[in-house]
Amino acid sequence: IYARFYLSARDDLGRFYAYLMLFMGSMLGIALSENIIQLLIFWELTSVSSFLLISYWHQREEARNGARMALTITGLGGLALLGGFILLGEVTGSYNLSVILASGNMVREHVLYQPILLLILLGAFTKSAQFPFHFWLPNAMAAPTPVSAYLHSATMVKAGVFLLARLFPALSGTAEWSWLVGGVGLITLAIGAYFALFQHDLKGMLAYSTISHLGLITLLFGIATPLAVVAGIFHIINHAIFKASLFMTAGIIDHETGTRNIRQLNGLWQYMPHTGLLAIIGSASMAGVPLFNGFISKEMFFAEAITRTSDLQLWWLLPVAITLASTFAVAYSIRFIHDVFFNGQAKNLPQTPQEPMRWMKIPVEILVALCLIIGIFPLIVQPILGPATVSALQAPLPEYSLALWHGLNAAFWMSIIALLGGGLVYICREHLFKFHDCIDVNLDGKTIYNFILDCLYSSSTRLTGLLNTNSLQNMLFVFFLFALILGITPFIGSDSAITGTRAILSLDALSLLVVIGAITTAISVVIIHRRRFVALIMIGAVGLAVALVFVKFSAPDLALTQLSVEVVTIVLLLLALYFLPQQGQLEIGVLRHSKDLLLASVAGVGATLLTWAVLTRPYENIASYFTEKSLPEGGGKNVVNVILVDFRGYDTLGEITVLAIAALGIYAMFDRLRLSGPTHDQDHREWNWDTKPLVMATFSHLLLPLSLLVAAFILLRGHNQPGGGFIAGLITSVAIIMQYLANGNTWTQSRLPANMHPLIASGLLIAVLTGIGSCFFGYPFLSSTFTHMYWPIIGDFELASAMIFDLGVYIVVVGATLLILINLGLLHQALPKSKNIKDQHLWKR
Amino acid sequence: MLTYALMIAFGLVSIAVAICFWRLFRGPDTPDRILALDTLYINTIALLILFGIYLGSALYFEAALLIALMGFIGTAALCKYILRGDIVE
Amino acid sequence: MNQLIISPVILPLLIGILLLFLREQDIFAKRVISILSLITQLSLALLIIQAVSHGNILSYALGNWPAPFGIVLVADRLAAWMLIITALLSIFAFIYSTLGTDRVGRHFHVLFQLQLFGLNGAFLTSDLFNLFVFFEILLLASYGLLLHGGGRLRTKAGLHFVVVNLAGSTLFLFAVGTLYGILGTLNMADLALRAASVAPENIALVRAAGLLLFSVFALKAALLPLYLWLPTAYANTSAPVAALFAIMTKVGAYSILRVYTLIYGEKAGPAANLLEYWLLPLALSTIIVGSIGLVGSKHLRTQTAYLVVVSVGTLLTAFGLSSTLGISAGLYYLPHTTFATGALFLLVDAVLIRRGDFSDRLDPGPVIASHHLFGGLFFITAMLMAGLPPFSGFLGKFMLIKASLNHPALPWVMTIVLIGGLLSMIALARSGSLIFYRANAAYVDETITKIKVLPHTHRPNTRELLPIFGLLSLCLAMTICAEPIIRFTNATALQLLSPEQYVHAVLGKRS
Amino acid sequence: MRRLLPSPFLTPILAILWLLLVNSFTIGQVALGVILGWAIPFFTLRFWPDKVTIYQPIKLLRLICIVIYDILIANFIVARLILGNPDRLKPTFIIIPLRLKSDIAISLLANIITLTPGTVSSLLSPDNSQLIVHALDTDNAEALIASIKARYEKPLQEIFEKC
Amino acid sequence: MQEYLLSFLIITGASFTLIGALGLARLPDFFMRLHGPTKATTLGVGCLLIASAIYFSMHSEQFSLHEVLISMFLFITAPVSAHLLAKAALHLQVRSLAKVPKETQD
Amino acid sequence: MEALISVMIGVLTACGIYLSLRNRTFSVVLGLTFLSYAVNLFLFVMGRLTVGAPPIISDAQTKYADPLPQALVLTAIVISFAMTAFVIVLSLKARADLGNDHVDGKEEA
Ligand code: NA
Ligand code: NA
Repeated sequence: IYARFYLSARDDLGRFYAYLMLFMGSMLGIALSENIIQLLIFWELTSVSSFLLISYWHQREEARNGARMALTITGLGGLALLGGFILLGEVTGSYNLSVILASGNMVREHVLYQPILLLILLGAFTKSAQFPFHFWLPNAMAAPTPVSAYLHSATMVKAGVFLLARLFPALSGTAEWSWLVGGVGLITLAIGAYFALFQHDLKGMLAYSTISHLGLITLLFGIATPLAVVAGIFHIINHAIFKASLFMTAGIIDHETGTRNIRQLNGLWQYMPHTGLLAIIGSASMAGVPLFNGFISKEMFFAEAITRTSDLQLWWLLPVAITLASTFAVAYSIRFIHDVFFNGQAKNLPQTPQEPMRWMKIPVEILVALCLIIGIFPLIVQPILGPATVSALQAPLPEYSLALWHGLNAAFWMSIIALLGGGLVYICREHLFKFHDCIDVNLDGKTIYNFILDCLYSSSTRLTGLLNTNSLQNMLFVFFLFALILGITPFIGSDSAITGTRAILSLDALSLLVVIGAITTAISVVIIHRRRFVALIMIGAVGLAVALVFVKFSAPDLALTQLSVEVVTIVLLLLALYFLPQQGQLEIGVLRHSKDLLLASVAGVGATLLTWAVLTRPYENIASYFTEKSLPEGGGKNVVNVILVDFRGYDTLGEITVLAIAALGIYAMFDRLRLSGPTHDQDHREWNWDTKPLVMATFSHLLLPLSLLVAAFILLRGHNQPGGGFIAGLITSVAIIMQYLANGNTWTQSRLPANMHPLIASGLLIAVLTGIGSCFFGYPFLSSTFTHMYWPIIGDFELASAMIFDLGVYIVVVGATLLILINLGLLHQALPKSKNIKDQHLWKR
Repeated sequence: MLTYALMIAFGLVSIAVAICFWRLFRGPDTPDRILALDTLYINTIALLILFGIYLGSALYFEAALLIALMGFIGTAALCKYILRGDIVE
Repeated sequence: MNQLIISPVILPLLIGILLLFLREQDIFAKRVISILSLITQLSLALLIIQAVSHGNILSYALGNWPAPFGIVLVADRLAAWMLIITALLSIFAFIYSTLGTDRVGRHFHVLFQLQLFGLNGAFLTSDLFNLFVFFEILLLASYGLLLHGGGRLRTKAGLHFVVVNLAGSTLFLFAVGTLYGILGTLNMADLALRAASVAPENIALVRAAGLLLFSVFALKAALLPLYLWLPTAYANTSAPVAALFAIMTKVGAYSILRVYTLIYGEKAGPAANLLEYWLLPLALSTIIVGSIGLVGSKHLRTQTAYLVVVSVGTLLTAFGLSSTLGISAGLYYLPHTTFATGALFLLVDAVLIRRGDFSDRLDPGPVIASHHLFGGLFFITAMLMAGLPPFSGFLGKFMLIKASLNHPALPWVMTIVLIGGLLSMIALARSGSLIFYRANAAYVDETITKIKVLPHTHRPNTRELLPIFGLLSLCLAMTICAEPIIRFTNATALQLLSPEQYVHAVLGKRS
Repeated sequence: MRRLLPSPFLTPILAILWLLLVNSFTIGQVALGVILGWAIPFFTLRFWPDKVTIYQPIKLLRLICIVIYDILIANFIVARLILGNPDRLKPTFIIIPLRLKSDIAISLLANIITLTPGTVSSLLSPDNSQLIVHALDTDNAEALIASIKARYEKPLQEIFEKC
Repeated sequence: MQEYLLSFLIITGASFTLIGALGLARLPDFFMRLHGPTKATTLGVGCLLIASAIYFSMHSEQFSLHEVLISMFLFITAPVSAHLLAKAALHLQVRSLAKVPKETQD
Repeated sequence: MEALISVMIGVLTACGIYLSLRNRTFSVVLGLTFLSYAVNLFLFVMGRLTVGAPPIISDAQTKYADPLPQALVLTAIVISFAMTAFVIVLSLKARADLGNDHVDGKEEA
């Protein structure tokens, strides 16, 4: 009701009420949860909905900041609570509250007690704005008033102390509990009261007072005597009532005057005496003036504080501290009334105040009435207090007396001292303000929070920048280093020798020569890698040496493949090099070079040792299966080929798909790719005039049918002899590349199918359909079959379905390689024809 | 007899291969290196043939055939690059 | 012979080929075929999950060659789970791409299908080398997709992504080679058998191979310190691709889970528990670094990319506990984080196109069209990502911490996971606040000249909202149906921790 | 005819080469060779810019024999030059004016020059009228030019160019 | 007898291969070096191929003539390679002992 | 012989790693090429070194080299070929988009 009138019409009420409902629902959920996980869920929901409520006026800077601060702090607590609850659940074996509460002793004796306690208290303290997390509450004040009122005085912050109360039987009764809960409560009580006095914002003052009162309640739970618990619960109720009324009053003042600055607000009594009266009663209750409900719980608190500490050495400290805190409480209560409603005339009010609408006051009136009623007839809360306490204590209700008058005991005197002292402090407030301003070193929680967050953001940004320099060199370095470390660790402490027991082959001079040649070439490439063209020539020699190794050690198929791939790769690199700088720049940084060199060397030694270790060990393998089954069941003599198209045809299907994807990806990259090549070579020499050397062109025409014949040969015999679809495909491509080299792009292009995609697709399709074909016969994918057809005259002619698969491979390879090469060639054509030879001459002159 | 001849032949071709490598490193000009690579290809064919006879296996024939083709394409592409930069122009 | 297992692999391949025959202009036909294919894949995944839901493991010998000689596909609970996650994610990512991403470059649809071919193949294979092949397929397709559309930053990020992964592929082969060189087989089940009885002098080699393999998987999964490629790559690609890539890091996580429960699991004899000292600390550090990156991001997309890093860390923390509960928690967390990051990538894209030149910079910008809708969606996604209750993210984290209870690393896991959650929350609250709350109509006036298309003209359309809502509702569904799902993930974890089932299914009598 | 058998000349050659390749002479392989020899020209003929006609096949055979003989000789000559003192060699570039017109003839000449004694054809002028040849060791350039023209160019002209 | 023939062919082939390479090593400028490999190696490889043809014709039930193909390839490609190399060298104006005719400088 | 091959693989690996750590795309491509040589050889020799026993069934032979690594290397060669082609074109695209051939697109002073 109150909210309806407070919020102006332009605000989106639906959203507001949705948030509010969510919030109230969650609070209710917390209160009613019988299961701690359920409780936790509602707990987090209150944090979230409070974030939404506080940030409701998100156009305001302080609303956004306050909301985020609240979410951060309570979120931190929520997560701590999650941890604490899980541990608690583990210790007690149940997430059920009743079980947990019943197993208090078990919890207290468990090794995990301390972490559980710390985590749960962290949750409770952050929620209840206990020191050092108190600062979010005042900053959450930017929210619309009724929300703040409801949220902060009555519910949200109480969730924390509610939790303390709820888990009291399970966790309390230890020294840690007393010191932590009591200590934090005491500090919060004192700090809250002290800061409340110096606030100039009405809501800020109320917020700090709330903090202070929460500290009081926490302290009561920390004292942990049954009566203190009773007092605590009683004060929860009392505080809810008077603080809500005060918040609403403050809201009314804000609404009517347009400001909440205490220094601006003066003498409102003449404009709104009714509201003033309500405020006086609320404040009096807050200050603990007799006849009001706040007095009674405070009285109980004083009493318990004395009882509890009388057996300690520093027994006088606690009562003195709380008396001092109460003094400040009284002082700010007086300030709230006197500075706002009296004390001269209002200055520069944005609006002329008047009594608010009737409906806005009614809720306040009811609350204030409650203050009075409980204050005078405390026993009426018995029906609420009793069961609440029983559930909190999980023990019979202690004897206590709720009465206005307990006689002239110490507690009473403390109340009196506080009241008088408070009056005195208020009178001397001007001096105190000065004093406060002097010592104000801005070390409040908000500053620290902001400092921490700023540090977090900036250091995160810096750290992230530091870690992720977005440098490929670093990424690769880290990767290689990581792999190296991981690869080495298993050998540390391993007592088995690197060299195994297998007999090794003797070395021959030719192999030594070829390998040394390859090694030297490789090292030379590293040394001269900036002279790119020369590096390419040398790479060719390394590739050749690798092919020779394949030949030497019984892998003719591999040698064929290596040779063809080598040449196609070099052609590709040459095509690309044209568009890149011919000469690499010198890379600066001795450190980087030596670091890389060291890593590379260690990795090289590692690879060497690994190879050596494996090669000198005998192993049992599955190879014999392939050599045995290849001919009778795979229908081919070339075991490698039968593996490729049959035993592991699935790999090959994947492999040609990779090739096809590469071609398609490259094709996609060429989209809108524009590059211009140099008009001169690296020595500033013009290019030669001869684009199509005649001799080469002629013989390339001649070689084409020959090469195709060879390709057909390699393709068809692959199943039984070295060869196969892949190599045949590369030969075909190379033959066509030869046409490109000799005759140029345009000429060759016009003689080839314009679109290679259908070719690739057909090849893949053939391969897949060959595989699927077997599915129709009830066999698994890629099952092969072969027949020997004894055709009249022609003779034995073997046809294996796997050979059709190989045909698919062939087509894909041709399609993919050509697609790549053609497009690379077209890259140049896509340019304006400015680097015509004639233009060059013109330009030179 | 044949074995000895093969051994001697392997030795001779090995020296040829070594020379090619030497020229490859030595240069001095780019065409020298290409020539060295081209010669290396041809020497490899020789090696493969010898190896085939040595093992009595015809399985290395295709490799030799392929080198004849591939070595040519490699050399041609490298030369074309020197001449024109854009090798498929 | 039951052809069910092969079908999710072959279908996208066939469709991809079919799409390749179509011309560039047939965009409508391509979309229809693609979406039909995706739906069929989902149905197939559902059929498979139904077929394995009783704990049986299906195997499929390709070419009718028995394991370990031929390649055998295996569908167990884990594989089925990954299939279904992939299918769901890809449907929504694809729908979003039809907003126009699919037509800004060439071959998007083909690459998309082939990406799925790679993914599904990787999840189903039981052969280590075949896994390599499918890794390459999915990587190459992902390179194509990553670069799709072009642009300066995308090219640079793509170059880094490609080169780093190529180095990874090389290492993969080194590891596979070593394993074959010592154990003489490639089938993972057979490897498991042989690794368990490996000769003492070979133990170090087998372990080294396993660790090399781990560094490859860690690279794909973007585990610390190998995550460096991820933020720029994910932040700079197109939204639907980034969303689809939400599953990519999970492939690495999947492989880690598969290989290290099967070959190097508890029962693997001398090679057992290989990752004991590696995975958990690295995963936890990944959470830390990811969270720091999250807080330190200056762009929303980078932030989302760091969320991927954090989620990888969390996921692998769960797997690193190597207990039934831990793996189960991870398996529950996996689809959650996949869907949520997917949704976030799409959402961020939807927001940034409405912010004109402000793009996804974390600066206050104009009030975007449908401000409340997107703000609300962002808020829910943020809650999902930060692990706030009552959503699936919370459940996942809850399960994770619960699983770590009996683990010696409990304090670390708990502290880091919780702080990671807090940092996510702080960072996302800040971003949301900057983008939605601090948005100001004034910015529109100031920068009206800069914004080419007035943001207000962008009305959200179905193809934009459906995927976001779809992915988010999957997360919600995961929350609501948490119980059966957790039952399933528990069963999956149990199945993974008793690898003899897998071995038996693959090798039959031999085991 | 043209459509069914695009290259009556190439088909048998390819078939023979096929038989050489497969290294076996069975009816099946002959059939396969013929099929390939018939099929490949369908694709490759478009790469042949102009039709090659051989007017005097006998002379072609004779030329081949001459060339093979010259190659043998050339090798021994070059071997001697290489093994001798390299400093005594007198390398020269010589320019051969060409009378040949057809591409195939010019190309063959260039190749033959390279294959034979101490000469490497180095450059063809843009209008195909001159061939620059590098000679490893020559005292009399004119004599060398004359011998090349007589020994190779003339037969080539007779074989490939209708006079 | 056949063995002697084979051995002779093999040694000759290998020798010529080596001589070609020696030319590569010993001759003073690029154009001269070009002569060695292009000629000597063709003959060297040619001899080896003939040896191979004889050997495999002897050792299997049928004639082995496919070596002819390699020779054919080489005889076509080696001169073209040499031609292109010379062309490239002229283009680059590499050091030459012979006087380079001005016609090459287009 | 085994030692020789091991050293060869080691040197190729080292060269590959060093080159791939350079800051120009072309060097990186060269490095990756070296790495693929190294790994192909490595994978191949995992079937151990056998001379004169190609895995092609014939009556004259009784022992065969392990054919499986050979088949794997074939697949690996094709895949690395596809990848190399892709990186080569990507480096061109990077050159076009970033304006230089630095791997991070920045030109050092
Ligand atoms: Na083959
Ligand atoms: Na089969």
